[in-house]
Amino acid sequence: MGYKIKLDIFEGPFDLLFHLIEKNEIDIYDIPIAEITRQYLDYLYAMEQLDLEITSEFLVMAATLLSIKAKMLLPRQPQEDAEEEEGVDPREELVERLLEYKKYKQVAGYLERREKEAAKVYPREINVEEVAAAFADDNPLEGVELTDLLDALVQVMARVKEKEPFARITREEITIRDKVVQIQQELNRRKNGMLFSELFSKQASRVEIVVTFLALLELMRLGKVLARQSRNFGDIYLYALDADGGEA
Amino acid sequence: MLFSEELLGAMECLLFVAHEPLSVKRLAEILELKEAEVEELLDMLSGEYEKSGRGIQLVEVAGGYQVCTRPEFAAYVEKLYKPQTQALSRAALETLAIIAYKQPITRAEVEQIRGVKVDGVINTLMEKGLLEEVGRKEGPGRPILYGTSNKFLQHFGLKSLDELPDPEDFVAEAGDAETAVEEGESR
Amino acid sequence: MLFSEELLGAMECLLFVAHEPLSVKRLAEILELKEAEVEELLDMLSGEYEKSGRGIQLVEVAGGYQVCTRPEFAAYVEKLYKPQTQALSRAALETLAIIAYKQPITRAEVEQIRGVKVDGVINTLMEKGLLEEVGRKEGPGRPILYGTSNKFLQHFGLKSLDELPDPEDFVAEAGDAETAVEEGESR
Repeated sequence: MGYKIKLDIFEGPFDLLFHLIEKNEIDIYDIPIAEITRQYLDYLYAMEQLDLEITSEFLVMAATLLSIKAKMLLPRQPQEDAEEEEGVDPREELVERLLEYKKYKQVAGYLERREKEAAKVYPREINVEEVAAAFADDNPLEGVELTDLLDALVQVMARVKEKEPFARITREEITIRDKVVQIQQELNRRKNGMLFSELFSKQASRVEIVVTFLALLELMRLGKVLARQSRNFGDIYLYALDADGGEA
Repeated sequence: MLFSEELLGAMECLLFVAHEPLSVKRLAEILELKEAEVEELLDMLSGEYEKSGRGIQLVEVAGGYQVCTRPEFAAYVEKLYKPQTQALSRAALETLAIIAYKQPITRAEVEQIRGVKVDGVINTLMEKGLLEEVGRKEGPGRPILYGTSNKFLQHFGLKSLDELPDPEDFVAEAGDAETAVEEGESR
Repeated sequence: MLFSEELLGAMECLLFVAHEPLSVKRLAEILELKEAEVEELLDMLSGEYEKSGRGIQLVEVAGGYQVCTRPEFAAYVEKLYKPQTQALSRAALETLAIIAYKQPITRAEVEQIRGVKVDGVINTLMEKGLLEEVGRKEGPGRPILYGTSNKFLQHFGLKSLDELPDPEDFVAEAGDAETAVEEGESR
């Protein structure tokens, strides 16, 4: 069973190769490829015996090792002309990759030590929501002044006005002519006059207000309506006038 | 206590990481001390935190002890956590303005004015407690009528809605000769 | 600094409630101080914590400062709470090591170096928040580029990526017969 635990450790073919190299105290730049290949294959065999899954990466490496071993066994062609081949060790690429891998394996070891140290140091666990909740009574209107609110209102209304050309087609009722008739009818109905402010309904849009005001001015110009105000800023009363200018 | 230095540190460490107040009993268990000894250590730690220039304090709460921030620095903590609360969006402000002046008003009526859907915005304003449901409109579907809340009034220091400035003043301003000309030109 | 007493307290308070390391810049913003002044305060606080009998310390990590427990009291903390952070697997450590040095890097490039598939490991590290997607590599399939996160630095108690040792140093060591033997023995 001890064997199995050991088998489990290896993270991949490189990891296993390293283990073999270190176990045999081999110089990585001069790997006895035949011996290492034998041990590597023994290991795969052991894995198989233990029903461990042998991933394809291990098999690819086995093939690579066998191919290198084969090349090493071939007698070196004493062709000094073939300079490119000369001096190229079949193990070279493998060694390069092993060294590259080793670099990070050692960094991993460094990280492992740092992790152990860092794990002994505990920060306070802060429940961000809980802390923020202490300030939950915060003011969603912070920085908003009354003038900002009015400004927003005016802007909305201005946008409504911009849309008016389209609205006018469907809302024929807000023409000055219609409003003139409407005001006359209202004043004729209320012989005792009415308040200026009553002309404007609470839901009146800005355009409606403007149209109403213009209609009223028109009626006054035509001498059909009289506006009276008893004092500055006081209520304005409107009265219908009959044809000859007297109060109806 | 001879051993106090190290145990004082251990106790501070425990109080520092604890998620909840630690009872004297619990501290005594972990530190393997008598409860009286723990109390002595607590006194020492508390004294340490009472020195000037400290931002934390030892508080006895819910049958235990807890290290907490000092209340006088709450404003700094708020600044640290504040960026999470966002200012009202333009859409929210406009919707709020319409409702403030036209209340009680239905969602559809607000949409009529703003020209866009306001479901999301109204929900947000409701969540923030700036709007309230104030009734149902008579008629098909009996839609909810919205109005502004007390929180809204309080923020602007208004006694009642009557104190809202008259939007007609703005209309009057718009009626100013200059503005009118400008507007006329912009048509 | 005349004002230091109160600001020292305020800073301790901030470090105490922050859920992540606070940079000097952030502290300077909140305390409305110059960065050099914050650094002076940090020195003062650190000195305070270095006195005997303390259980906490000021740690520079992940580009900021954080108040943490002292490592010598880890056993007490573990008595209070079971350690919640598990050590990373060998595969995770190797993968992180490669990404830390080679970032931004694709999964395939990591696999090339490790000689094994790393899908599962990378997913786990992403879930733990130790890795981040930092972009896409130009070219066929536009594969995701990975990098390490701030949490990575915190997990390993690193101030910044610069603190990682030069991997070339390890290569030099690798040529060193003695080191190799030692490492072989340490297995």
